[in-house]
Formats: sequence, C-alpha cells, structure tokens
Amino acid sequence: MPVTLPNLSRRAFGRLALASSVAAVGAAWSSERSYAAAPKGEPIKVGILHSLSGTMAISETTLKDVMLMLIAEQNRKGGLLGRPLEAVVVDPASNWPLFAEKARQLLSVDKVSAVFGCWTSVSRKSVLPVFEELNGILFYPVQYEAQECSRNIFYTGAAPNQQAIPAVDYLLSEDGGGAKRFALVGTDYVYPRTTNQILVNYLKSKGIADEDIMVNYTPFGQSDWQTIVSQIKAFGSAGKKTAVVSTINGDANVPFYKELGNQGISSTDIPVMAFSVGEEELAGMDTKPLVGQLAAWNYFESIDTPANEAFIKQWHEFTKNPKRTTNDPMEAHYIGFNMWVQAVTKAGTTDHDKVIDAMIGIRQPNLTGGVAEMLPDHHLTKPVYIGEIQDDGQFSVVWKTPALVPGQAWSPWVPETKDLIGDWSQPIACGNYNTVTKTCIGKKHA
Amino acid sequence: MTDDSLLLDVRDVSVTFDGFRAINNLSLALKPGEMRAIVGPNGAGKTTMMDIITGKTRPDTGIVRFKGRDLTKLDEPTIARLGIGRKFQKPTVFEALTVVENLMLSLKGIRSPFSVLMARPTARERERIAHLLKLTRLEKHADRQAGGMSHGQKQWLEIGMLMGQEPDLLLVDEPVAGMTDAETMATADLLREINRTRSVVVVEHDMDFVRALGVTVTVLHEGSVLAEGPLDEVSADPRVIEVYLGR
Amino acid sequence: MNLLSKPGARSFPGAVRMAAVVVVVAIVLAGASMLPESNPLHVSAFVVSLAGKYLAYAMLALSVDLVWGFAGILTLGHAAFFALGGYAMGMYLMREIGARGVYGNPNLPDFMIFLSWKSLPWYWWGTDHFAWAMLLVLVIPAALAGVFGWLAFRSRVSGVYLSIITQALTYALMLGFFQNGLGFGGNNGLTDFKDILGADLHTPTTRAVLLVVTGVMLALALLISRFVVGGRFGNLLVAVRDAESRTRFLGYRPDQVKLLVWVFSAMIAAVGGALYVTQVGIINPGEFAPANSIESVIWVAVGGRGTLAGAVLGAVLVNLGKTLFTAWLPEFWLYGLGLLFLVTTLFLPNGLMGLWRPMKKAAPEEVTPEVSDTQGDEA
Amino acid sequence: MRKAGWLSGVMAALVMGAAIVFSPLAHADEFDALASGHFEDMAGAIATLAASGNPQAVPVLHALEEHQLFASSQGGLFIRQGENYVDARTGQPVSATPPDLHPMRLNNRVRKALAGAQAEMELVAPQRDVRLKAATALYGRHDPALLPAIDHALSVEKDSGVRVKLEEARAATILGQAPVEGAQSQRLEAVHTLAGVGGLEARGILASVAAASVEAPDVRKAASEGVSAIDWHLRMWSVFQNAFYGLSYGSVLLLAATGLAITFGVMGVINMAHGEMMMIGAYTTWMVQQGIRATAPMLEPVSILLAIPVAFLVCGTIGVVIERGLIRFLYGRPLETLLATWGLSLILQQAVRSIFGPTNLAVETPLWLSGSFALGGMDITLNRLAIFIFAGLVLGGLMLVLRRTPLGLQMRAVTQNRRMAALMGIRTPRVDALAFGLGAGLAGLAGVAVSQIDNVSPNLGQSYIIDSFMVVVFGGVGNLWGTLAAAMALGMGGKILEPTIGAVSAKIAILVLVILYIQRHPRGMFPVRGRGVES
Repeated sequence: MPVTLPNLSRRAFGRLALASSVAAVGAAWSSERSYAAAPKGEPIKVGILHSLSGTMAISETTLKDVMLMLIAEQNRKGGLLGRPLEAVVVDPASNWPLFAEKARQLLSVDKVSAVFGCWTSVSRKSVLPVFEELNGILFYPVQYEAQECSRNIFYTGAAPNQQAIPAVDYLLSEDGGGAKRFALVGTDYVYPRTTNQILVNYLKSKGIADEDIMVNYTPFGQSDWQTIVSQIKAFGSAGKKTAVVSTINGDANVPFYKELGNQGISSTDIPVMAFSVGEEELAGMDTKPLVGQLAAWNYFESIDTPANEAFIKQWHEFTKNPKRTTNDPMEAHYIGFNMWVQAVTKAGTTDHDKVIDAMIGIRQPNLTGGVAEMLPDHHLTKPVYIGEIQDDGQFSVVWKTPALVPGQAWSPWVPETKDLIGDWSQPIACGNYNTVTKTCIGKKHA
Repeated sequence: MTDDSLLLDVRDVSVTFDGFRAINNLSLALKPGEMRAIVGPNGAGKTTMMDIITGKTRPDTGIVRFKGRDLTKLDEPTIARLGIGRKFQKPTVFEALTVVENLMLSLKGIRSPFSVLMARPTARERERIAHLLKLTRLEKHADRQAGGMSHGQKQWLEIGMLMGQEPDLLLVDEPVAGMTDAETMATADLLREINRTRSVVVVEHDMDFVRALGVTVTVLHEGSVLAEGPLDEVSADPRVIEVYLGR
Repeated sequence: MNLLSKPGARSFPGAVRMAAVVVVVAIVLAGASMLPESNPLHVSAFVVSLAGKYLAYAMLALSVDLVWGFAGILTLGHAAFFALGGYAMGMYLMREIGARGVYGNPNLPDFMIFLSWKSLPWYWWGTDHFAWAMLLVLVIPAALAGVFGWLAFRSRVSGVYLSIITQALTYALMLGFFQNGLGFGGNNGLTDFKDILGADLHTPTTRAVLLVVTGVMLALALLISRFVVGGRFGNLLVAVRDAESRTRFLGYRPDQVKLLVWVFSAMIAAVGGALYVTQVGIINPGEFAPANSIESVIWVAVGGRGTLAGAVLGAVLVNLGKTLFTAWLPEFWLYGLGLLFLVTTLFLPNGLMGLWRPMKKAAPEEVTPEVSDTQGDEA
Repeated sequence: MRKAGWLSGVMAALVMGAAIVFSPLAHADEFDALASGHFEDMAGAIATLAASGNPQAVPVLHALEEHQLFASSQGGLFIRQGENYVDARTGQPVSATPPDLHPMRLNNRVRKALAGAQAEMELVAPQRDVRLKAATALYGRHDPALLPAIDHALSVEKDSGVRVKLEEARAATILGQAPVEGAQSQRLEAVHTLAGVGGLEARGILASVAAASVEAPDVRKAASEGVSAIDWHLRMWSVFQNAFYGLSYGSVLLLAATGLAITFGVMGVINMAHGEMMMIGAYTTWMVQQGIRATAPMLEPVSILLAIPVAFLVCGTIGVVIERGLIRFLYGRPLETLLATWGLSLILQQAVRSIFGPTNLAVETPLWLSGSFALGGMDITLNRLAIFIFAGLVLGGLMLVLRRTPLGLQMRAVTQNRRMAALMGIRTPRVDALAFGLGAGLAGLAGVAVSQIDNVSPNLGQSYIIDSFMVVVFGGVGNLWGTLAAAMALGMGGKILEPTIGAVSAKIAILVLVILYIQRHPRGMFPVRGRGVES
C-alpha cells in the first residue's frame, strides 16, 4: 500500500530520531492505511486502537477488521462530507501504557477525527486522560461496568443495567428456572467487581438472602477450575434452585466450561449466565456439553432480521471466510460508526466539539431491530436478549426485554452513585451530576 | 591436647564425599616459618586437605588449628583474613583484569564492600605493588590483561597475589604443573625466597621440583599420611615406592 | 559465566558522554516543545512524553546492566523494582487528585470507593506528602531487594536458579497486585492522575520539566554507576563475576559485594519507575509481568552488556523501534522484535557498543574455578 | 428409526398405565400448546403429551429434541423428515410444504420437561440399561407429577438394580411433593432412603425438606440429621477429592516441565520457547482432528490418540531445527540462549497468530474423555484422569529412553561431563540436537494434553512457561524424579491451599514458598552433580 507521511508526524519523528541519535527513523514513520477509491480531497482519518498482539488480540483483532470493513463500505458510499475516510491502525499490544501512548499518537500526530477502540476497562481508563486532554472522540464498543461518563467517550456497549440486571431478572423468572440462590463467579478485575457489587444489592432488593449469594474471584487466565466448579456444585446442593452468574474474562471461559461439562453440571440443573461469552468465544469451544447455558447480550448473530443478515453477509465477504462469526461488540462498532457518520454529516464538520454535541440524540437502527439512540450520558438505548448456547456454536434467543433499555452511566444500585447522572447536553453538561445536591462533581464542560 | 607452638595443626581429620572417604584420620603439623612439600598419587586427598584448611570443605571429624584458632567453624573469607593464602592447582587469576588490578585487589587490608567502594590507591599500595611486580618478574606486563598471559605468568601472578595478601601460611597447589624446566626452577627459587618470611605448604608431583625445594616431605595416600621426612629417606621407603610404582 | 572481557575501561568515558547527551537532548526537546505550534522546530507533546518514557526505561536498563553486566547476575525480575517505585509515585499522584475524583471523595481514591472501603489502609498513610512518597520510592524497593538479595546471595543461589527465582518474585508480585483486595487498584492499577506538586500533569510545561528531570536523574544515575563500577569496586565486581570463589580466598565476601550493587541497582530502577509513571499516567500490575523484565534485559543486550552507555542506548533504540513498528507494521512488528533478539544474541555478543568499541580479548570461556575444583584430582 | 420403533411398543403399556393413573382431562389439544412457542405452555404440553399415550407423542417429542419440529403461523405443527413434512397431530405426510414454517425453539425449562417425559416413557423400556438410565434421571428430576409413572414402573419392574434406583427416585419424588396429612410415615421413610443414598443431590432435597416450615417436625429433624450425616461424609471425601485435584493439576505441570527438565538438564539451555512448543503441540492436535474429520470421520473419536505421535514428531523436528539453527551457536552462554529463545517465542506466537488467527480454536473432547464417574464420595473427571495416566506414561517412557537406549546413555554421559563424553567419542552435537528435539517433542505431548482442558490460542504457551520453570528448578535441574516430585508438590500444595485462601493467594503462596526453598537449597530438591547449568 502507498505510504504517505503526515507532515507533522514526519517532523515530529525527525526530532525524535535526532534525539535518539538514529537517522531517518522519521522517514520510516507511517501507519497502515486503507485507501478509498471514489471520493476526493484530504482524507478524514479514523483511528483504530485495538490490540493485534498480546493477550487481548484474541478479542480485539476482529474489531479492527470490522472497522476496516465499515470504513471501506462508507468510502464505497462516497465517503464522508465528500472526503474519503482513512483508517489509521495501530497496535497497542495489550499493553495498557502503550494504549495511552498510541492514543496520543493518533490524536496529536495522525490528527484523527475519531478513534474506535479499547476492550478492557483498564485500557479505556489509561487512554481516558489523553482523550480528555486532547479533546478527542473515542467509541468504546464493549459491555462494561459503567460508573464513568466522559464527555470524550461514547459508550456503545452495554452498561450493567442493559445486561446484568435483565439477565438476573430472567434467572429469577419462571422461564429462567426461578433461581433462588446465586453464585457470582468472576475474574478479579473492575468489571466483575462492580457488576457483582451491583447484582448483590439488586438481588437483596429481590429478597435473596446473604447466605444464598456466593461471590468468587479468580485470577486472569485461570486454567484450573476443578476446585471452584466443585465449590459451585456444593453450593448448588442446598435444596434451592441455583444459578451461576459468570463475569469470567474471555480467555478463562474455555477451561471453565470444560470443567463444568466434565463435572456433569448441565444447564438444566445449574444454568450459567455469562456476560463475556459471545459467538467469538464459542467458536473456540466444543459447545456440545454447553447446550442450554446462557448469555446476555444486546446482539446475537442468530437473530434473523434483514439488517443482520446483510451485515453478516458483508462480513463474510469482507473476511473471505464464511465461518467468521459476528458478535455484540461488532454491532456496537457498527452502531457507533454510523452514528458518528451521521453526527459529522449533521455538524457538517469533523470538529470534535461540534461532533460531540451533535452526537446526542442521534438515532441508528440496531441490527436486531429497534433503534439505538445516543443519550445525553453518552450511552445507548439497547434491546437486551438472553440467548441459550446451541450445539452449533450459536445462541438461540429465549427471552428479550419488552422495550429498549436506556443505558445508565451511574448505577442506582451502588450507594455512592445512586444520585448521580451523566448529562452532556446543556445546561447541565456534566459527566457526574448529583441530582440531589444539584452539583457537578467532576469537571463541567462549559 | 594441642600444641600452640605450631602454626598449623591438623589432627585426625576425616571427610567423606557421598560414601567415598577422601581424607582418613589425616594429621599434619607445621611449625612457623616451615616449608612443607606434600606429594602423593592422584586421589590421595591433597586438594581436599587444602579445601579443609581453607574452609571450602568442612571435615566430618577432627580439628584444624591455625595459630591456635579452630578453623573448622570459619568460612573462607574469615580464614583468608586470618592469614592463610591459597594458590589453586589451575591458575585462577581475574582474567578480565590487568596484572596491576589483580594485585591491587589482593593487597592486604581493605575488604568490606563499602570501603572498597571508597578506596583510592595509596602511595603505600603503589609501592607494594611495584615490589610484587618485581618479585614475580611481571614488571613489563603490569598493564596487560591477565587473561592474555602465558600459563607460567599466570602462575606467578597468582603467587604474587598471594604475597599481596601477606599471609602467614601459603598453600600452593601444584605450582609448576605445565611449566618449562627453567620456569620450574625459577619457581622453586621464588618459593624459597617467600619461605624466608612465611610458612609454605606445597603440593606437587614433580620430584625434581620437590628436590629443588629441599624440604621435609609428607606423602599422602588414600587420605592419610603414608610417610614423612627428608625426600631421600621417604623415597627409599618401600611403601612409598609401592604406592608410586604400583606392584 | 564469563564471555565478556572486563567491561569498559577503568574509567567510563562512554558513560560521561552519554550522561551529557541525555541531559542535552532532554533540555533541547523540552525547550522545543515549549515553542508555539507554528514554529518549525516545535516538538509535539507526543514526542516529549515518548522521550520521557524512553529515558525512564533507560534507567531500568542501566540498573539491569549494573547487576548483569558487571556482577554477572542475570535478573529476570528487575521490572518489579521499577514497578514498585512506580506504585509509590502513583500513590502520591492518586492522593493529589483529592476531591476531583469521579466520586468526589477527598480522602479515598475512586477504586477504594468502588470496593466500598470506608477508610484509607495504613500503608497509604502519609502518601499525600511528596517527600514521604519519594522516600517510599527508594526505601520499599531497596528493602525488598535487600531481603531478597541477602537471602539469595548468602546461600549462594546463582546462575539460572537466581534468574528463575527473580522471575518468580516479580510474577508473585504481579499476581498480588492484580488482587483488588490488596488496595492498589487491582488490574486497573492507579491512573487518571491530575497534577504533581500542584502543577497540572497535562500541561506542556509540566511535561517539559518532567522530561528534563528524568534526563537529569538518568545522567546522575549514570555518573554514580560509573563511580561504582569504575575503580577498585568495579574490579572487585568483575572479579566476583568471573571467579567468585577466588575472591573468597582473598578474604572478600562476594555475597556482600553483590548485595550492595543489587540494592543500588534496585533503587535506580525504582526512581526510573517513579518518573515513568508521572509521564505515562498509569501504573498497573502489567508492569510486573515477567515479559517486561526480560525485555529490559534485551535492551541491555542490544546496547552492549557491561557498558553503562550501552544500556541507555539499547533501551532508547529498542523502545523507539517498538513505537515505530507497532504503528508502522501493526501486524508484523513482533517478528521484528523477535528477530532483533535473535540477531543481537547471535551476531552482537557485545551489543551495539561492541561495534565501535571493539572489546578486549574475552577471557577464556567455560570452567570457572568451582568447576575445575570439582574436576580436580579428588573429584 | 429403531428407537421410535420400540418406543411405540412401549406406548401400549403406557396407555394402560396412563389410563389407570390419570383423570381423562388430557384432551385439551397439547399440540396447540406446543405450537404456541410459549415455553411455559410447551413444558406443560410435553408433560401431558407424554402421559397422554397419544401415539404421536414419541415422534413429536423426538422431533422437538432434534430441532425437527416446525410450526406454521396458523398453529399447524409439522415434523420434518428429510425434505418433506408430516403433520404432527396425525402423522400423515402433508402434500405441499406448509408456508412460513418456523422451527420450535427450546429453552432449559422445555429441555427439562422433555428429559422428564423421555425418562417417564423409557421407564418401561425393554432394555435394562435404558430403564436404569431413566430411573436415575428421574431421581435427579424429583418432579411430583411423575410419581404415578414411577409407581407404575415399580409395579412392573423385575430387575433388582433398576428397582433400587426406582425406589430412590420415588423417595426423591415424594419429598418433592408438598407434605399432605397422613403422608408423614411415607415421607419419613423417604428421608431415610435418601439419607442412605447420600451425595449432593440427596443433600439438596433433604436440606430443602429440613428448611420447609410446613414439614412435620420429626421429618424435618430426620432430614437435618440426614443432611449433617451426608455433609460429614462429603467432608471426609473432600480430602481425597482435593488430593485428586492436586494430582491432576500436578500431572499437567509435570507434562509441561519434563521437556524443560531434558533441555535444561542436558545442556543447561533455558528454552523460553518451550511454552510455544506446547502451543504448537496443541495446534497440531487441532489440525489432526480437522484432518481426520475431513478424511476419515469414523476415526474421529481416536483422533486425539493419533495426535500424540504426530505432535511429538512435529515438535521434535522443530526442536532439532531450532537447536541446529540457533542454540548450538550459543553453547556456554546459557543466558544468551535465554534471550534468543525468548525472541524465538515471540516469533512463533505471532506466526501462529498470522496463520491460524488470534482466536481460540475448538479442539473437541471425544466422548470417552468427557464426563466423570463417582468413586466413593468423590467424582473423577475422565479427561483429568486421562491426563494423569498420560503424564505417568510419558514420564515412564522417558525414563526408559534415558536408562535403556544408547541415546539416553549418551545424554546422561553428556550431562555428567561433556568434555569427557566428547573424548569418549560421543558426538555431543548430535546428542545435543536429539536431546533438544526430545525436549521439544515432550512439550508437544504436553500440548496435546493441555488442548483437552485449556484454550488453544497463541497465548497458550505463556501461561505455562513460568510454572514449568518453577517445577524444574524446584525439583533440581536435570533430575526427572525431582521434576516429578516438584510437580506433584506444587500441584498438591496449590490445591490444598486454594479452598481456604483462594486461587490467587494460593499461587502466590506457592511461589513464595518455592523462592524460600531455593534459598535454603540452592540446587533444588534433588541436586545433580556435574556440569548441568554450571557454566
């Protein structure tokens, strides 16, 4: 592919090269770029900040690909504001400080108009200050623990109230087996911790007693689940219908489910509701022993709507691989990207402030029906589906929320944040606004 | 009972390496200023004896006294500081350092890391080193890297380093192994020279060398003393002959 | 373990020159970054923060070189000290946020609130005072290094064994810090810092200053290291590295010698870590990852083991390469990095420094005295 | 299909049975309920359908289970047979494919009902094992509605073994009902039966009985006694259970470490790419599986066995190549080797990522390796057991190679004293290459095993490398017994600590203990004399 250097970055690296007594590295500087055919003019750059190596590559590489697809598609449709879109791909290599560095590069060197990226909460946390300092725009496509609301970030994934709470409602319901006892199993990091904190409070409000709630945390990449699974089994033998709510991080799921299967825990006696297991993860598992296990998402590949069908078709053509699955974060990027396109069109410019303001209220149809709307707290309205794993590695939807659920940046189930809301629309224009004291705790944007 | 008039007093020492008795009730007494040659076939326990004296190996039984102090409880550095210097069979000098740097490290005195850190060469040290260079005839090589020198020169440098320690007792392990005859004789002179001020224990195969030293000889065999006395006397001893020539 | 000749000359002109270069570069870059955007000589904040990061890494490399290049201790866990220093600094920066956190709690950092803790754990006390925090930066890693080194060297753990347990050490620390219960923010670590000593971390000025400070600290570290490894102690180190038992028979205590340099190097690493955090804006358990420690060893190998300047050079170059490749060839940069390691170890045993400062003839390989003894006639 | 054949036979029996037992209100059209797609109604319909004795019940339920049941928007219900459909109600083939068919979906609730229905119908199946299975299944279901069916089965069952299971099922089912007047003695009896059965299932039922306020006091008392009895029993067994966990974890560590023990012991090479060798082994397993699925599907169950030699050869060859192409230039520089192999590991990882993609691959576990069986109060998962045995075999085989083959002899000679070995005319380079190949091959075997319990992804190796080094160093470099002891010690230690202090802390504790141990014994548990990692 042709390599042209944005002047500034060449200059910048000229200095750096000089600084580190290495000649001409500056010239080497460039980024992978995909060029559009049709539209003319100075391209609008879109940053893609997903790990292509290291532990997170497993999940994030796909999102890089889907972005390239969406951008190519947009260019085919004539680009944006009559200008071509240009993807700037970097590899933060699953290294959190590197995320911050790369974010800074994208914003200050490549001067991208928007960045689509991050998967783990920690990567988002590490780039957040950079985006706020340089007033960038980040679209974050993964379900997460919320309790955050930055003006510069649009959270296109699910907040806990768009995934965890409905999922538990289902488990409590007759259809879900009317569970009376809950094992909350998760990897020891922020998302599970927060989600479980929220769930515990919620469950108590539903009259579940303390002794009927078991919380267990395991390290990243836990591969030996024998003990914990047997603990779950024992926990399930108290004569009450028991369910497991799993916030186990992607990688550790395979051994976890394998152990479940082997220790003979079937979905009909102890159903497991997972928040981080999607089609992508299933593709890496032998799903026969998992049939009937549950997952809660805002999107499932199996949901058949014309839009989804088209999307999947496009994806298969783009990746030249009819087996590649689609999943929830991919849809989140699809929605986020199209919303951004709309906002830019609406604002008539890629100026960050204008676009950020234009974003609120933008509506974009979901792939699975219903319309996503960008709320003032930079979260979306989403449908919530409960899917059961099938032996073909897909989910079959067994339940959905009657209406779209608006995302909450701040959980009402956490005492410290029950009075907080995020609202970036005037006059409040504040990420964490206390509705009782009527004050803005964080920085307020004039 | 121990005799404090002795400089080194090894008594009934035994040591076993997983089953194999390397040293068996070995006793050895050395008077101040004495030079002693120790001979014996391979496996007689010569090097092990040195290991025991210098604290590298702990004896299973027996006592080792140096100037009346029991050495068996002490570790190598302490023993070295007490005034026992050791020269290895294979010349072990600091090959990455120059001759002068080698000698400088060996000089008696500063030993604790911090003082070494702060140490700067003093006039006295310089003149000591000059003297050692002369003694070991390495003046011309003062700033050469030890690693680059000939085998014999390394041997001498190591002896020089021993001198630098100003020990009361030198343990010298096969100093002339692999030396030319000329070097061998020169080494003998050097050791006699040294012996004027210090006690020396030499372990050696080379009979001509031992003869050149002209000192009391102790014959080790299978970890214990076989015979002791002037060379001629000892070499006449049938048992010694048997051990050396075999039956 | 003795493929290197005596590192450097008796004095290390390289080190001094490098110290000067570092300071100058830092000042130049800092200055240039203060120029208005329009000015052709302007340097972007991105470059400044990068440079700062590289220099911080260089301190880590320097500390590794001290123990590996000069004392022959291959550490695979030095990033632990780097990270600990970082955490100490991070604690201070965390407290500086004060009531500006998400939950607006003046006393507790956000992550403690989400763990619904009610009060500061004791080990956070006083971390709001810069001086105390800086003391922690130095003391904690030094203490850990002290205890660990004392145990290890006293019982003559050496070679691979030492390498592996250093790795185990940092690995254990990583797992520990991952735990939210420990009170250091778990996987997320400490981040979202606002300012240091009242100065906003996100202003060009602060960045420039931090860069210069880092440069100066690195230069300082270089000079002190030079003082340590030059002169007699340096010779003693080499002696211990090449013929440990011989030094014992000379009356030295190798364990103490190693311990001294080990602790000193841990402190350099810690300072590097502290400065690193201020410029990168986040410290988390990932920094303890054994891979990081190994990479830092690589930097030294690339630059030239046993040469102070080489360590710095290696750290800067490798990381520069990483920065370029991760953006240039996002899909393939790992091949580049991997090849770099292979090439260096195969063809540049003395690293880049070896290229223009031909090493003195290496001392003969193999057979350290210990071995020759066991193979001696008693063996 | 055969199954349906005998089942329809069964129906006759069941019709009578049902006729006796049920009040004839089973006439509301359960097919409508099924077609409704409301899981609740479907579940109900399934139960009634199963009990109704309607000859269509078997094919319909079977079709539902197999995803072959379709509903039309007009509430029609059809079974797909190949290309064409039959009406579920009548069993008559339909001429034209009905419009807008949608498949009937299942959820756990429906699945549960189905399982119950199946079991209910199979209770009186001719084959003993089928009946046994059914009875066991019903024990797990303890659904009050099924009591009549169980009673009926008991009345006709001859086989004692099945009867026992049926009795247990009956007891469980009785306690599943709400307590009614006069049923006390019956319930008490049931409680005792279950207490006798033991196990988590029984504990569950008894616990709920003991907790129920409506229950008669003496029944509750008996139940809670039963519970505590079972608990005590379980606690006693949990010791062995943990021991097993420890052993199986240990054997994984052992597999991962043996290869290192070789490369380490013979040449003191710190092979940082060892983990990647395991990864390649795992990917080989996957490829073999895919290959067999494509070419000889009938062999699929044993593909894992076939993968073993293949993985060994593949990794072994790669190992030899690495040694010839890289390691041999670095002898006497073990620490440089460490760095070089680390670089190599990065390359291998990225290579796999480029070739197979970054995501996990699904290596399927053959049936004969999945599931578990109960041994007294503990249950043994088959794949873990298999790995345990496999590890044993590998170690044993390795011992043989080292002790009985010339290669082994030469390798040990080289370990003891490289120079001497060379002088004796042993071609040390060749020995080195083979030894390294052997080590890599062993890693490949470990990869095969790991593919059964863990992710098959480019990161696979990373997660094992440190642990394996721990094992080797802890055990004493170059000593297989040491490696064995170390692996088991670490595995056991971890698993004993885990239940009390949690997985993470356990791991940390183990690491710290190892560090301290190495301080005391700088050469590990079983130190070896000779060069090894000396230089």
